[in-house]
Amino acid sequence: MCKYSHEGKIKCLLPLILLFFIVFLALSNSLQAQNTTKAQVTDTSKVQHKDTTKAQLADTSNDTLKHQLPDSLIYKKIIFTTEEFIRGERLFYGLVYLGDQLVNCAACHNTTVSDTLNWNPDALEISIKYLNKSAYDLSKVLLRPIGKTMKLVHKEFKLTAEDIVLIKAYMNKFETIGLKQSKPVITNLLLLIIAFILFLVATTDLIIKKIFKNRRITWAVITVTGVFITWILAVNAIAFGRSKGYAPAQPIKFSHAVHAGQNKTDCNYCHYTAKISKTAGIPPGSICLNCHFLVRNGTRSGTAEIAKVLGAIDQNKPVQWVRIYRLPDFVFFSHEQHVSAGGINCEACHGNVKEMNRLYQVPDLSMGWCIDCHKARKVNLSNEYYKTYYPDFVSSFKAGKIDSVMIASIGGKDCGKCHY
Amino acid sequence: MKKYWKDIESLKSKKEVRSTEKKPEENELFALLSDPGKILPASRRDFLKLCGFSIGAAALAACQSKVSKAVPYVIAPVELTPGVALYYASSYINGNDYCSILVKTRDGRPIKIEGNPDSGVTRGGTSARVQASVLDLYDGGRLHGPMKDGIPSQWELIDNEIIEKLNKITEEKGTIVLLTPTIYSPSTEAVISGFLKKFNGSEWVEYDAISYSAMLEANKISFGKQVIPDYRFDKADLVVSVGADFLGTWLSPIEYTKQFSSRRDPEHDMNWLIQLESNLSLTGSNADKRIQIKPSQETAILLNIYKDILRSVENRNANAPESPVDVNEISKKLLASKGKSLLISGSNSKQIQLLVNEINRLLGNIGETILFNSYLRTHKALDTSFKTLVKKMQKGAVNALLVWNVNPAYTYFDRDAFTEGLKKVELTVSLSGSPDETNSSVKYLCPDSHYLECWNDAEPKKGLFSLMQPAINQIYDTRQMADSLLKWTGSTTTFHDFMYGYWVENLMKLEPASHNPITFFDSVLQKGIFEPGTSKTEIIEKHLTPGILPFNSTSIKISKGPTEKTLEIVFYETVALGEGRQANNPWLQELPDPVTRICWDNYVSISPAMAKEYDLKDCDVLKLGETEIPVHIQPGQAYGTIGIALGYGRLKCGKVGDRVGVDVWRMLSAEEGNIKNTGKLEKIEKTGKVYPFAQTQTHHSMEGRAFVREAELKEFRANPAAGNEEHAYNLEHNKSLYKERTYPHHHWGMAIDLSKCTGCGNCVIACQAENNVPVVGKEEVHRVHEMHWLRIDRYFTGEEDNPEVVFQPVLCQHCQNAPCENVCPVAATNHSSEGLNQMIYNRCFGTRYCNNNCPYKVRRFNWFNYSAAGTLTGNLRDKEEMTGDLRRMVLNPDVTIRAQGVIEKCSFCVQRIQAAKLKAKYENRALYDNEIQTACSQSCPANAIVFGDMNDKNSELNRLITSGRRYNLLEELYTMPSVNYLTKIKNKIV
Amino acid sequence: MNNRSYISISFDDEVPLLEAVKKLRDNKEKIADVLSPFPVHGLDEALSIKRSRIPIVGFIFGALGAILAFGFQAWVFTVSYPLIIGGKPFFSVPTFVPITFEVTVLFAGLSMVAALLIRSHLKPEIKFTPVDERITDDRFVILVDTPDEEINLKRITSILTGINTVEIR
Amino acid sequence: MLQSPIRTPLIEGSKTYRSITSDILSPMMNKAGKFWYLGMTISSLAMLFGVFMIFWTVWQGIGTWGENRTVGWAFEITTFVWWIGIGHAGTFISAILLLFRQKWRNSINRSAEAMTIFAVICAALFPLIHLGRPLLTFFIFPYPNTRGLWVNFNSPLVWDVFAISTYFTISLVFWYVGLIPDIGTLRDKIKKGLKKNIYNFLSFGWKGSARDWHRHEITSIMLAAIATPLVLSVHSIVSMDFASSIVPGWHTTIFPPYFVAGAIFSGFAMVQTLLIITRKAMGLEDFITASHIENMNKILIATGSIVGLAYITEMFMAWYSGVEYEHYAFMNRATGPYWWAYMIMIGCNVVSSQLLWIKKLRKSLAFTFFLSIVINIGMWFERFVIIVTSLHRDYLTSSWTMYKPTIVEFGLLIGTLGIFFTAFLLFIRIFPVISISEVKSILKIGDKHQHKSDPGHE
Repeated sequence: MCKYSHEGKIKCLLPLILLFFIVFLALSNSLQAQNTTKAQVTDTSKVQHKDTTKAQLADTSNDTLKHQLPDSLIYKKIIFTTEEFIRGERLFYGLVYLGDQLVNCAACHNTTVSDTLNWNPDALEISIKYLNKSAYDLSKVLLRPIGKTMKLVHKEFKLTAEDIVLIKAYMNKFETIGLKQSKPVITNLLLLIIAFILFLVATTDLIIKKIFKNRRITWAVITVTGVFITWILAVNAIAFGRSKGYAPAQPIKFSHAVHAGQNKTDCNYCHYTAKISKTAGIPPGSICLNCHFLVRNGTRSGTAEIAKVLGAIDQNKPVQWVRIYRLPDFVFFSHEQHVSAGGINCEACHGNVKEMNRLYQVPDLSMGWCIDCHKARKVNLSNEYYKTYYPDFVSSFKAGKIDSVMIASIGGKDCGKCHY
Repeated sequence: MKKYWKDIESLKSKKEVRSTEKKPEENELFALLSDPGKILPASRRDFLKLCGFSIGAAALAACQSKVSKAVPYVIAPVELTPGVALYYASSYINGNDYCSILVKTRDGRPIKIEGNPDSGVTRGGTSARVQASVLDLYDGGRLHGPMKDGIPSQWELIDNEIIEKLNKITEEKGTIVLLTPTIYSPSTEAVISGFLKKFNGSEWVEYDAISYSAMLEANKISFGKQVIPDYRFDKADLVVSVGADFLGTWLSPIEYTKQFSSRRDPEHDMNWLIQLESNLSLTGSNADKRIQIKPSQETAILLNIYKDILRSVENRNANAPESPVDVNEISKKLLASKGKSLLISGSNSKQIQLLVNEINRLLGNIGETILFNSYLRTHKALDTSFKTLVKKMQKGAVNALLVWNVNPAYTYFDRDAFTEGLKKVELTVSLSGSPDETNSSVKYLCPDSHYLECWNDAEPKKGLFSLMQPAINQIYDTRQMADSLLKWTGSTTTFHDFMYGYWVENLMKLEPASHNPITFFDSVLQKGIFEPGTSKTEIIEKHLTPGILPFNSTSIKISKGPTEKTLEIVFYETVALGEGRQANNPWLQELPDPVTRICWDNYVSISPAMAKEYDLKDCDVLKLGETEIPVHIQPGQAYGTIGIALGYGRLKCGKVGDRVGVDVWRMLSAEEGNIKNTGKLEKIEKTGKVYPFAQTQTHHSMEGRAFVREAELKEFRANPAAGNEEHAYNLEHNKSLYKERTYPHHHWGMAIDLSKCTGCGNCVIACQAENNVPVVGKEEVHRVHEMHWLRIDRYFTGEEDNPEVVFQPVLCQHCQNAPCENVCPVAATNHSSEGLNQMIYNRCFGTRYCNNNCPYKVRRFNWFNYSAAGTLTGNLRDKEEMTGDLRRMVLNPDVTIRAQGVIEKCSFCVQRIQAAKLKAKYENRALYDNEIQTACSQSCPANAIVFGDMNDKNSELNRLITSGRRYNLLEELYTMPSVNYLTKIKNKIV
Repeated sequence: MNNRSYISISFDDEVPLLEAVKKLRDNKEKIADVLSPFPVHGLDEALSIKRSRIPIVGFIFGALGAILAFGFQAWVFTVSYPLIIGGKPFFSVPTFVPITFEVTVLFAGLSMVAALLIRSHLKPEIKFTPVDERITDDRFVILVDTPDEEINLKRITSILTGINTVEIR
Repeated sequence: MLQSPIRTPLIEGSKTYRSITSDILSPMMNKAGKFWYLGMTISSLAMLFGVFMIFWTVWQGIGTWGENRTVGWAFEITTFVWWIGIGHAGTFISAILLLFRQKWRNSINRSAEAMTIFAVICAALFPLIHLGRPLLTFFIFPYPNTRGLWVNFNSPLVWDVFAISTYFTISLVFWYVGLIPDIGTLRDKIKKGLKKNIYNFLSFGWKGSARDWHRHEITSIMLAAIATPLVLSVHSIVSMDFASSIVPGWHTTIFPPYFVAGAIFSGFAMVQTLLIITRKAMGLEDFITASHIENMNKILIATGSIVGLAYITEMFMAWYSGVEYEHYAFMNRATGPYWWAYMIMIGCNVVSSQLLWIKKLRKSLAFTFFLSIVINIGMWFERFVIIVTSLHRDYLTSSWTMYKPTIVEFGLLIGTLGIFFTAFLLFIRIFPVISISEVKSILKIGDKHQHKSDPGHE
């Protein structure tokens, strides 16, 4: 029998509150899927930019003066006080009231890494672009915009030359630090640790200390945390080394939704080796040029992103895409086999790419995923090859004894079909 | 560094470094292939970038969660599809070795050499050296660019200096000498003659380290032509070879193996081979009858044969000393197959070769088995001309010496004279592509490109042409020799253009049907060969009258038989290394010698009887003159002789080959101007040291077990299952408790004809190249850790002093009742529905139980981290640097690199099976017979290995496995292998 | 634990213990428990303890283990992922025997121990107060269930006269 | 059940229950002596050496061992089987002798069981580290995974995993169930402090109630009943690693009984080694008497003779089968390059154990101690002979080769000996080496107050 004192009640409630907290966190956490992916994205962009920055930063300090236009001394300014820096920052974030308008650069030009596709160039991209240019060049874009979209957005800014110099001075910061992570996330690890501590406390209490007189609560805590720990461990163990949903930021904001969806470009137009080679291939710059030789303006990104492609071709530097679909090298996978011989649609594995602005990995690419498909997919028995080597299947199919033959029945589950 | 194939990021960093020196031609690298006229300057880094482009090939990467990049081409080359292999017909030319080949490239990298079946010379066969040559391409030890006085320089600077000096020498009437091996490329010959014309007073000296000059001289006397004739082993019913290892190293072994093995078909046509020799050579081990002789006895033996034959053919008598061996049988047999026999000698003594010619003439073989229509052009050098050159050099009479691809400072017996002379030469230029002993003391290095980077042509036999085309751009800043010569001659054309012109001008007319030079050249390029037929034959008269023949048996000197105690040394080339050109090739170094099964070393072979007499054991170190060399007791070595291999002990060939074995070239000597391959030794001196060998087979007897089943032809003719009686017994008595599985759709299988297999080792290297088999190094082989998936077992039968030899290639037998499968706890090895025993490396965690339970011991365990594919770091065992960036280019991207701690084994080249099946499905058809060729079967020079579908009733494989000769290895275990052996039939009929 | 009171009778040897148990039972005293440092032979009959059903638990779980192990192996080899191994049929009974046996033993053994622990309320506890610290050494104690200590103490003392007790309280 | 009318007492000296308790518990209550610390130092150093060699093996690869293309298993599996064999005596003593009512076992079963557990731990180490990729050991367990793969139930190695883990679990549980009352004693003897708390925790609240004793005894006897076939099955299954293979010299049906006999033989030898030291060092001569040693020696004779018979049978069958490979394999054992190993095996196992027919030797402690070590060496060589000599010359003569162990392999053997003795030395300081309650129950055997019935058997 347990006597309920006031104190006892609080003691009983404490673990319940903690439990509730955990469940809440767990749920909210699982809703914002793919923490791990995010982390990866951030890393990439950081690494990617840092390299280039350092080299170029050195250039700037020496060359800034040379590149400046002589018409205004303001633009030549290279040394700033802390106050001026802060003003630059406030200007960038729209915290300075300029007459009747608020100009918030950060509203469109991300200063943090974002999950969603923002067609506007982010702060980092702009800062890189204007690193070797003077603030005067920047002022041209801000005060006298040319492009259609830009005209619409950069309307009648009342920025002074000093302001622009300060904005640029502030923006140069992104060169060195890169973009911030969007928001700090409580990782599952933290939750796991809390759960584990609770579990331990409850167990020890059950055996040794007996602070909580009501055994049921202790048992409930043990059960719930136990289930939670097992679940987290199992989920993470299964996802270990896999990257389902991986959607890294690409060097060019290329949208499959625009190309394959709206413009209805056939997958095989760009990924032309999918039918003839084991690899589907990333299209070479020359393929992009087929259209973008003429098409130089996009509806969303203006010219910025297309210019990157053209620039890469001009400079003869390949675009370094971040690879998404990746099988370990002990797996032999041939696109030709699946697309040409098997007649499988691209969507079967890659999902509805036509609706993806930012491409992400649809399947988990686990062996079970492969096998499940091999078990469920039918063989095209009209092929001469099968007629020659699988006459038994073909004849019983014709006789109506079987309605289909699955890949697995012709050796699609043999280990050595993929691993050699 | 080692991560090259793992991520493309490392590429990125490389590129950033490069950005300062960007070249506009970067993209045109592959244009080379479409536009043959252009040879582009490109650096090694460009090549590296190219390789990185194809993400498909980069699938060698391990599963790592870090970000990987996919870098496409900027402008995609038209002919190259990432992930699809391209084949280029080309030719392998390395010194005197020739082979017509197909080069398999993946994503711009040559990764495998296959034989070109269309060639009239090698007919689809290759040798281990040819197979391994692709690895030489990725040898980081090759010269990286032009050098002057050992300091890297620029082509333009060096060209100018050389041209200036050459002109000056010519003006001052000096002597310029071009020193090369035998050149049988017609275009190169034309370039050289242009060079000689341009620089008046220059000379061209050809020098072959392994000399056949006595033969050339003798043929000049006998037949009026200083050539090596076209030997036709396929036409000879009887081959008598006196010390000529024609299946292994003599003249043109690939061609001869093809010819010879075509006559080792007991069902149809079986020839007879008698070998008289001292060392147990590859040919000797395949002989039907092998007689051990000392080299000094050759003359006496041949004279006796001559005497017998002369008596019966021309009814004349000749003087002959007493024969050391009974030759009556040989003479009788030779006489019985007049016109269908062939007598050859491996000696480099003019009088012996004259004698051989005379006997062949008497037998009526000239024009039958010895032809001159398409004589062999790969050996043309005379020893005397080199000797003269050395003398001139010593006198200081040579002003400029241009050396290409010969290494007299290592291979010439009197190398001190050569190096001494070299110091007196004003201008010394080496055009060899790899560092060697000669070009280390040369002023200018103008490195030649690897043959896979070159344009060239060849005429290995008169009237049989072939082309060589680059399969990759220059990895290093090298330039091919002919281009250098053209440049120095003052020509502005490239060698490719020159060659094209030469072909259009001189060779197109041989093909009357062709009129358009471009289509003519392209069609030849596509096939790789141009064999316009032998319509314009030149017939050597069969019967020269005795009076005219400058041969007189009485003029033959018989050297006094050395005293019994004097030992005779026989120097020979090994099948793998030859004269040592490819000594820096780890594949070849690790290829066990077919007969001794030793790799990574040379040694003194002595007979067991002698070993007993001198109280020697295996691995004891002897002192011969100044060199110390270990002993290997070799059954079959003639008593009183010792054999030592040449081509070892190099000092400046690179990290792999340096100081491997002992250099014995100095022990050679010359006689009548011709370099003898024999020597004498007064006594054997023991040092008391012991030197362990890396030997892959240490037990040489079959212990009465029927691994290799043999029969004599006579028995076979009476009973096709002769020697194979057990097979029927086993078929009847082997029963399973379970219902036997069937493989009704495909059932892959193989047949290996032991009658044909010569044991040359080509398949071992072909397999190694195809399947990314690691190299483990000498110490590891010594610890019985070798990794070859396919090995050739060699057994001795009969007496210890005169054994018979049998070879048996053993690979995974793909048993239907595989013992290995039962015991693997994680099912990492199991059976496919097509009858393959599959090994899944990524599932394997290395209990080695399968290996224990494999009665054939064909499974190989990765004892250490040989391949840098494992998860642990800091434990790489790669002495031969096979995991370096460059060497890894040779890896086949379709085959997984195995990690440390994993079992691996033959897969029946499942990647090829799958590719062929895919192609058939894609083309909506059934497979053709022999469409699927494993690496070992494709290039077998003896056609001993046949692969196919055992269910296909019309296949060649089915014909073989239904023959009475078929049996399975250890069939009494009822493992039901898919590899079938055909009994070895020896022709012992007298 | 419950709050009922007991009379505890201590002995220093098992022989008087057995005699006492017999006498007490003859006198219809309720013996709640007998505590001893080692299993005293004959005590079970003297107390009429029913044979434990632990072996039955073991049998049931053993059978369960056997069925699970065999069924799992058969399912893996015939349904889940049949692999051709050494030319054997997918469903080959001899192969399954060793593991079936081992799992049977494991299930039976563990279940019996679990049953022992549960039935005897044996579990890891940090605080435990024994009736007498010498019970695990050389004391034998009979606990007599009694509603009224005073009266019973006398009665029991009288019953046990002649038997070599150490202490009655 | 027959009982001899006059029994010699199983415990010597005049003991009371109290003195039994204090005698047996004295190591736990007092400070350890010099020799204990010396032994601990030596064995932990050996253990550290072994740990380094394990690290070296895992990091560098199995190539650090002397194994090769032909001999895929050698030293490590030899040592594995040896330890597993040693691990058989404990359960044999507790289970089989319990079923056969050999009361004398009560003095020795505790330490024998502990020895079993430590030996199995040492043994289980080898299959783990002998893997080429030990980090992937989890592949061996049939757990649900995204690959949809299970394990190969055909493989004796999978059987091994099940057998050894079951054996280990059951042995551990059996041992612990037996320990519970004794831990209760310890708990009650220690007055207070952390030590008391720990023992309290470990004692599971044991109170010594008659019902608990009843269930305890039933459970013990039932565990013994299932452990008996288990103990026989484990080494049978280990022997199937060899027997179910195709290697000549391994592929023999005699292996299961032969291995079990060998295991008990070596296990008893190891028990002898340990007990002779323990009784001397801990002054337990009264509990582990000379007659215990003699009894075990009798078992040694019996099992040693069975082993000898097996050797002869093997040879005979090899000849009688007419299979040339078998024939050669056995000839090669006795006369091949490893003839010395075969001779050590015969000498140490068969010849030496026959000396025990002489009563004087059988009763001599010094001789028994010496012999027990000799037998252990002999049994190690038995496994070496079976594994290495069968493998190094199997079917294809071209693959024949020799095996030479390296320092790393010796290090692993030394390391496991270190682990074993470290664990045993800790054990004798932490838990009673003799089952107090069971010894108390047999105190009066040979006394006047003999009890007619046996526990749990009515």
